[in-house]
Amino acid sequence: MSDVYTVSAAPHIKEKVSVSSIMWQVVLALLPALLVSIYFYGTKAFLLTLYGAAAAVITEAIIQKFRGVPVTIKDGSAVVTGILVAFNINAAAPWWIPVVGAVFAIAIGKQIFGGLGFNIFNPALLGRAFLMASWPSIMTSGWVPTRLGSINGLNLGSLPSKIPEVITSATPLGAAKALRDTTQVAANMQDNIMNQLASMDTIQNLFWGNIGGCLGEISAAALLIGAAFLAYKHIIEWRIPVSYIATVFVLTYIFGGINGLFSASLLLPVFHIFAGGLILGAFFMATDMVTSPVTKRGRVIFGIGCGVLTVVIRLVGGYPEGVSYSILFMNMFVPLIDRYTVPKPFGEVKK
Amino acid sequence: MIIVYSVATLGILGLIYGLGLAYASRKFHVEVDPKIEKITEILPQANCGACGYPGCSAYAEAIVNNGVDINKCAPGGSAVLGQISKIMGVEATATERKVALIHCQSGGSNNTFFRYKYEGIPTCKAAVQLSNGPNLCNYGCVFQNDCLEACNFDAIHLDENGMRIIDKEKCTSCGACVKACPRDLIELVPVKKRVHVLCSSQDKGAVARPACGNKTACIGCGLCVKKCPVDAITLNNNLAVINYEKCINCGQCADVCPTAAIFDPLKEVRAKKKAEAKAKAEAAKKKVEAAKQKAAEDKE
Amino acid sequence: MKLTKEFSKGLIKENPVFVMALGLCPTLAVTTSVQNAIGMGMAATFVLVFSNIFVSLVKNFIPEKIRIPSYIVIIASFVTIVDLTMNAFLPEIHKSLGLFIPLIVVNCIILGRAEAFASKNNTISSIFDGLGMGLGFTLALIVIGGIRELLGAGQFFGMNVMSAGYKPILIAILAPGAFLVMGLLMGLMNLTKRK
Amino acid sequence: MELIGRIFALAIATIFVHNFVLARFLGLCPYIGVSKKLDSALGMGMAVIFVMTLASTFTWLIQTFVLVPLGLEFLQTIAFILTIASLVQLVEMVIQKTAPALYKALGVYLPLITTNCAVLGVAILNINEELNFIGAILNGLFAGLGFTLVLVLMAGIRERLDKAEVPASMKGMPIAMIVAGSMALAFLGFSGLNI
Amino acid sequence: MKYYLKLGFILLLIGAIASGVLALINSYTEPIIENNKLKTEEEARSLVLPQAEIFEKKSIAMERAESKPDPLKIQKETSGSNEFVFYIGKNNQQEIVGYTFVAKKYGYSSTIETMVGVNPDLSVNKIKIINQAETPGLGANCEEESFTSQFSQLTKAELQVDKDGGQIQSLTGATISSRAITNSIKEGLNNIETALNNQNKKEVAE
Amino acid sequence: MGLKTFPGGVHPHDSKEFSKDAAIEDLPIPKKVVIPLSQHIGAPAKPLVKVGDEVKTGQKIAEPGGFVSIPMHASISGKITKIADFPHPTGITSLAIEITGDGKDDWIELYEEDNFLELTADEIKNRISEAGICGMGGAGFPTLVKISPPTEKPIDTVILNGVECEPFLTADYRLMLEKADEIIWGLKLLMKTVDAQNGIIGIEANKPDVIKKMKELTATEQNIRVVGLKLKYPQGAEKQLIYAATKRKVPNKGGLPMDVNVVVQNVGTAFAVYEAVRYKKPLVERIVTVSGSIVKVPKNLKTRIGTKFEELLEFCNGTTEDIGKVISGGPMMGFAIPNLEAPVAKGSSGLLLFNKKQAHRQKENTCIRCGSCVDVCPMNLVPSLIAKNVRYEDWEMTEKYGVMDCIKCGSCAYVCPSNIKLIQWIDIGKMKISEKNRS
Ligand SMILES: Cc1cc2nc3c(=O)[nH]c(=O)nc-3n(C[C@H](O)[C@H](O)[C@H](O)COP(=O)(O)O)c2cc1C
Ligand SMILES: Cc1cc2nc3c(=O)[nH]c(=O)nc-3n(C[C@H](O)[C@H](O)[C@H](O)COP(=O)(O)O)c2cc1C
Ligand SMILES: Cc1cc2nc3c(=O)[nH]c(=O)nc-3n(C[C@H](O)[C@H](O)[C@H](O)COP(=O)(O)O)c2cc1C
Ligand SMILES: Cc1cc2nc3c(=O)[nH]c(=O)nc-3n(C[C@H](O)[C@H](O)[C@H](O)CO)c2cc1C
Ligand code: SF4
Ligand code: SF4
Ligand code: SF4
Ligand code: SF4
Ligand code: FES
Repeated sequence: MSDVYTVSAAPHIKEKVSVSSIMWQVVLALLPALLVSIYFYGTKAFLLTLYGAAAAVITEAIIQKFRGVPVTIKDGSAVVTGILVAFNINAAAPWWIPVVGAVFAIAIGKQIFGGLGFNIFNPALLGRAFLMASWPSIMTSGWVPTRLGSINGLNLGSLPSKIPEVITSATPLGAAKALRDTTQVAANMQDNIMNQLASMDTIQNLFWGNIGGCLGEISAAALLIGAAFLAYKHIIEWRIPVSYIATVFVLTYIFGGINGLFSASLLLPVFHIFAGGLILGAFFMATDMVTSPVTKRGRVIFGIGCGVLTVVIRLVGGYPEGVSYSILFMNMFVPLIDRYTVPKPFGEVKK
Repeated sequence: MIIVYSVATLGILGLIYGLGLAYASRKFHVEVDPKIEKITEILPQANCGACGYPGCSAYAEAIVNNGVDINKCAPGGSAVLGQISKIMGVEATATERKVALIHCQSGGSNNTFFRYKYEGIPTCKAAVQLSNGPNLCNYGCVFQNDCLEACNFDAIHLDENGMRIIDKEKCTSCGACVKACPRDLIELVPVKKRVHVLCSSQDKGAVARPACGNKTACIGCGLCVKKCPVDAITLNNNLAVINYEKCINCGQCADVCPTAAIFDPLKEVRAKKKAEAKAKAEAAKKKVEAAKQKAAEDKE
Repeated sequence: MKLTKEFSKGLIKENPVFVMALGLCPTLAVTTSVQNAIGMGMAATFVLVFSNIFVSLVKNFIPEKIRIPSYIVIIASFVTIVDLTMNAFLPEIHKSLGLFIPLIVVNCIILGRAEAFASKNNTISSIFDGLGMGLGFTLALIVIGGIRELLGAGQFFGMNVMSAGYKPILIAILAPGAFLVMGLLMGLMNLTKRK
Repeated sequence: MELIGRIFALAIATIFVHNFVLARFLGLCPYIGVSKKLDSALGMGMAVIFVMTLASTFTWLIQTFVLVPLGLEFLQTIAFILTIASLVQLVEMVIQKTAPALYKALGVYLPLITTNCAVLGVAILNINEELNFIGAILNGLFAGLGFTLVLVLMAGIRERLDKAEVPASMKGMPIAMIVAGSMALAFLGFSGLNI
Repeated sequence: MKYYLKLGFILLLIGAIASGVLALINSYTEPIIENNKLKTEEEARSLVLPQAEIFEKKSIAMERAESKPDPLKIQKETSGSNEFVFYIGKNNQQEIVGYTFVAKKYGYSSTIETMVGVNPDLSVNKIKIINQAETPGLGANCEEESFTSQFSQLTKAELQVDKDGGQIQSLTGATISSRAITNSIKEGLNNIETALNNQNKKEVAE
Repeated sequence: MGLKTFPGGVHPHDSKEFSKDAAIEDLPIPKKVVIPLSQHIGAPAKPLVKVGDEVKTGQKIAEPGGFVSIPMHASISGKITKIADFPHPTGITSLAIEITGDGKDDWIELYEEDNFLELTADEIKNRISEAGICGMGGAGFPTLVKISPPTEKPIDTVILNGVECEPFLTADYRLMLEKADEIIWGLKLLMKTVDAQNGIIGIEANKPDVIKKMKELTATEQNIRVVGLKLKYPQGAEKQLIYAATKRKVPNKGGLPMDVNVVVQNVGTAFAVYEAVRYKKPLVERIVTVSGSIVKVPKNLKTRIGTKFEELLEFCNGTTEDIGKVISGGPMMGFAIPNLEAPVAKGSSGLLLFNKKQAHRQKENTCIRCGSCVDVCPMNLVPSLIAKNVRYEDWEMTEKYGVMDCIKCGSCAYVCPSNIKLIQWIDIGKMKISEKNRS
């Protein structure tokens, strides 16, 4: 046996990439966001993330044992899912929230479909949607101010009159949403607050992360560093994030103003891009390869679809934020998109 | 008053619909296969879609035209199943039952000689593509278990040596494994025939014998051909082939095969039977003799 | 002997919900609580039994061609009867079952049994068949409803049974939870069956 | 302009917010049964759209011009189901004769639709929600569209799952339920949508 | 042809029998159902305005109905949009002891109907949710006493949920439903006010 | 110098440093050769000799077995000792003629044409046909057939493929460096046979010296261009090369270069054409690269067709480590073979030896749908979905996703992070589909 050679099919050389190297690099790319979160929210942020990741890994191991398939927790994909579940929850959440979310994400979101590569829906987001539906009040209220004391990123001092609680205790997007309802915010205040939201001040806070919100989403800067790293490593591809963000930009510019079409300043779309989970979603979750299209055209369609839905939900939906639902919703279309965007083979003759 | 109205309304509705449909069914009548119609009628008309077809008539059509399984109607249950099988299955039961048989006794890592170490996708089809397969024998089983995967009835198992064993009870002789095996090792044989050539090598003996890790290659010596009392064996391309229509399960070929390529599971049974028969015969003989003696004695 | 068989087959072996996956809409829609489940189950059982009786009685007078429409009329009549009586005497349950009472008409289980069983068997066995199927249906509804109510509201039959600190998994009584609980239950059934 | 806005709002509401399958639990049997293949799902979807629109139209007319004037609302169920059943059968026969190609693509699904609660459901809902004639027709159309949307998505997903290592006990119906639950979760994103 | 006539006839017969039976049953149940309905309404009315013995129905045409028709429906022009119905509650002595009306507004996933009892000074006496299909566990909790009791004795101005700066504590996780109820009551009070003013004016004019 | 290229592709390390600077050496005449009758695409050749016959070097020993076929010639002089199944460099066994040499290397009469560039197209074709030339770039398509297109598809451009994009291989490189003039003459001859106005020599950017030299030599030629190509695999694949050099796209679904008025020939083929036309010398030898990090002295060897691989390795002093894998051809498309007994064929460009570690292939994981394979596929296919449909035996979808268009370049499998053996799956798919289409 020892002097028989190996025979395998071509190619006989292989690029040095593997699933686990990809996944651990994603974990690495998520670290800056985690650090910012720890800076603003304290060790609780770290603990919640740790619980999420640990619960994901343990669940994966248990289910794989039970199914009698190889245990693949070392490949890091469960860690990514666990971290992202935790990144999607409020810093005020009790410890069991990330745990339950991660367990659901791995068990129902991933393993039940056969494990890595077979799931249809983004497990982390399914976990979040599950938490949202089960404990909406924990998930959507009681935002914690950062250590610098900001929740909505607004410079409240610069606003003239007394501001209703819907604005003061809300995240930036929550405030933007409340603005659209005259029963909640007096009409004479709308413009004023809107201008404040779309000001450089607020946007700076959004960029650095001095806002209330889910653990992982607060700092656009930290997320962009991670995203740049992934892009450089060719782990994520530009199509989904770019088409996603561009769509949000265009649509919020057109429809985002409260006084009708095109009534917004150019800063409002920028506000919408940095606020909420858009950066996290566009670069880290919409790009989840398992649940996004494999074709290039398909990725653009996917990104645009996510963008449209995000804006619809933000502007007229029942929630302030629509990133997670829009990605989940587009996940359903992926099989169809894949099917109808098969690229033309090189040299395909036009009919 | 309400009663009058309601009776009238529903009656009129019923009449209109009934007449309309009756008229339409004449006007738009389309011929269909009577078999389909019959099965459609047997089916419960719940049109629930549980069978995976768009409605009862579609399922009936699929049964008749595409030979789909007849056990898919959930609401109908076993009663309907029986009735359909009466319509469809007359010919299915008539033939002799067959089971799959693998004509190779090698094909596990313990009893195989290797040409090379195979690293690739675990399918036989792919393995035979690479330099004639990882095992030294060009005709033998490459043990990547395509047949096992193909069997929908869980009829093929691996034994402790990694050899494929076919469960005669479970095998439905669907032939899926026959199609799956790229080495053409599998054949459907009548379940009553028990003596088989368990080798498919068409190499000459000098090549075949050393290549077989189980040392049971057919070397094409032809002894079995000569021995067979009913001329059921022929040599094709250095390989003995049994014609099962002629074979009488006598096992004489297996006795003469120098490499044990022919396998006779009945050997022991037969030996036992023979011994018994012999014992019986002897007993009988003794009896006769005793009787004779007695008679003789009596005479005396 | 035969009758008990007709009766018991619907409970487990040919359970219309778990095994045959029929009549899914009411199964999922009304099982937010055990109470609703029982109401729905009873209503369906009533219709099932009586339509089975009538179909088996009139089966010989009805020509082949209009078999289905006739059965539908019979079933629809019983459904309406249930609808009216429940509305009159059990207005609360009637309200929470809402739309799904008239929809019993199109529940595949009922037409299916009428066609597959009652139209071919005598009245007595038809009654037992209907009872069995109906109770099987009810049983399944109760199981699902029980789980959903327990998880989603921390209650069973309207009574609090979970400890005070329990934060109900709301999703269990929402639409997605219905599907998920149903899917997991079916998977569990398969798992126990193959073991 | 305002009318268009309201029609649009109705469309969004019926297709996404109160999706017939995922939020109202109507038409689950075909949703699970006919979603194994994309082609069949498309055919079924088209047929459902067609029938739902037609059924909405006719049942609304019957309710408004026959049942209500005569005070026969209690005959609603029976009259509607008869109407739908006959309508479907009629359409089926007409298509089969006049357009065999269309029949192959669409018509074969028609019988399945009679026992689809979504059709009777939309007919009754039109009345319960006091929609006017145009509203009823549109509601039927949009409900059908919503049904088709989720049916086709489901079929796409299940075709992909056919080629996945789903655990054996979850294969088939159970995993379809899980997918349905996940889809319903995703559709929750539209809840509270208000245009 | 004759065959088909026979078919039609049999179908007619079945239909006729069925409908006959149904009509019979209906004639029996209908009054009960009707009665039930009235009774529940009546009960609700007395519940929110226990002082009153008799209720007098009033309906006034509103110039511009404030309550937006349910945006998600293309509905028949039903009453309610252009007409405001309320009841005047009187005691044995024919004194006006208050008013009741049904407030309606679209909440999170359904139109929530609230029976409101109003004191003569136009503050809320008591409310009862009579119809809603909000999310169980969230909006559906609005039926609970702990929520509805908050409304007692509030005046129009005080009707506002906490998130909007008012004093009504909204249901956890269901601000939308809470807000809808609160605002619908407020609108109703407005309507009653206008209605009474009109009446007064009319009376003065007479 | 604007480098041209094609969409997609991968960047494996080119590993040419091992044998790049080794000048072509003659391998000693072997004692025994085994000449497979099927060294090309098309019908196998039919033997003209019997066991026991004496043959001279260059003597025709087998004639074409059909229209798409070529004759075979003895590559050494000696005696025919066997006509039987022998190992073939693609790993299978196939019918071959064994010649046991007499050590004399006794050639048939050669010939020298001085004005070979003046010959008529028909005469050139005739000599190419007689010499048994098939493509030496890998696929081994009979050259005569390529240069005899139907009249409705005139050829205006002949492209010489000097890309050699496979890592490790340097045979074409050395040939171009050492025999540049001859190759250009070969190109001219080829252009003449098809009456093409343009000649292009495509060379990858990692061979700057060759590009420079070729440019110098063709400086005065109006109609011959040297095109520098970006370093990217599979730059040398026919369709990709044509696109890079001319922006023409060969139609898929069985389209041929002649559909876009092009013929592509390997530089080795051009050299063989030159020798065949000028000297009437049959194709009995070729350059083979012997390389790999464990080969003691990697070399480029001029080798007689039919020489067993073990002799080549022996000439390179063997290996420094245990051999783990033997590859006939390049690492991306070559065949791993179970032993060193296979002979050099007309298309064998290399012999690579890997140690055990290099030989090992990771086990497959599940596809994570990362899309890397889609991004690199030069044919714009979706390899992951093709493989998946093959795995689950959905032949209809397999075909719909375009398996038959795959050129088996291996780029997809090279990049797959899950180690999916995409090519192997695709191969099965191709097999099944062609089976289906045949029946
Ligand atoms: C499944 C689901 C059902 C919901 N049902 C209701 C509801 O019935 N009533 C309501 O006001 N909000 C409902 N919501 C909306 C959210 O809870 C929303 O965040 C809330 O109304 C506003 O948050 P708050 O009350 O904590 O400020 C629902 C949300 C989800 C996910
Ligand atoms: C049936 C068939 C016919 C071909 N005919 C021609 C031809 O007429 N002209 C030509 O230039 N190449 C022809 N080819 C050759 C191919 O275009 C190509 O050169 C050959 O398959 C090897 O290419 P490769 O090494 O890139 O794989 C033909 C190939 C096949 C399979
Ligand atoms: C992926 C791939 C890579 C190839 N690389 C080369 C190459 O580097 N050099 C080459 O001469 N031929 C290469 N070929 C073969 C060419 O496609 C083509 O067959 C050849 O250039 C035609 O010339 P020939 O008939 O003279 O061999 C490659 C083919 C494929 C499919
Ligand atoms: C770029 C990238 C993004 C990812 N995003 C997610 C994500 O949003 N949610 C998640 O559960 N897993 C994510 N993963 C991890 C992994 O893909 C996930 O476990 C699979 O979806 C499970 O099949 C991501 C992985 C990569 C490489
Ligand atoms: S595949 Fe069919 S023939 Fe083969 S063993 Fe299984 S049941 Fe028997
Ligand atoms: S398919 Fe054939 S070669 Fe493969 S394991 Fe089965 S018997 Fe052996
Ligand atoms: S699919 Fe074929 S052509 Fe595309 S990269 Fe893979 S091997 Fe190359
Ligand atoms: S490169 Fe591999 S893992 Fe990525 S999509 Fe292709 S086959 Fe799947
Ligand atoms: S029960 Fe609704 S479609 Fe079957």
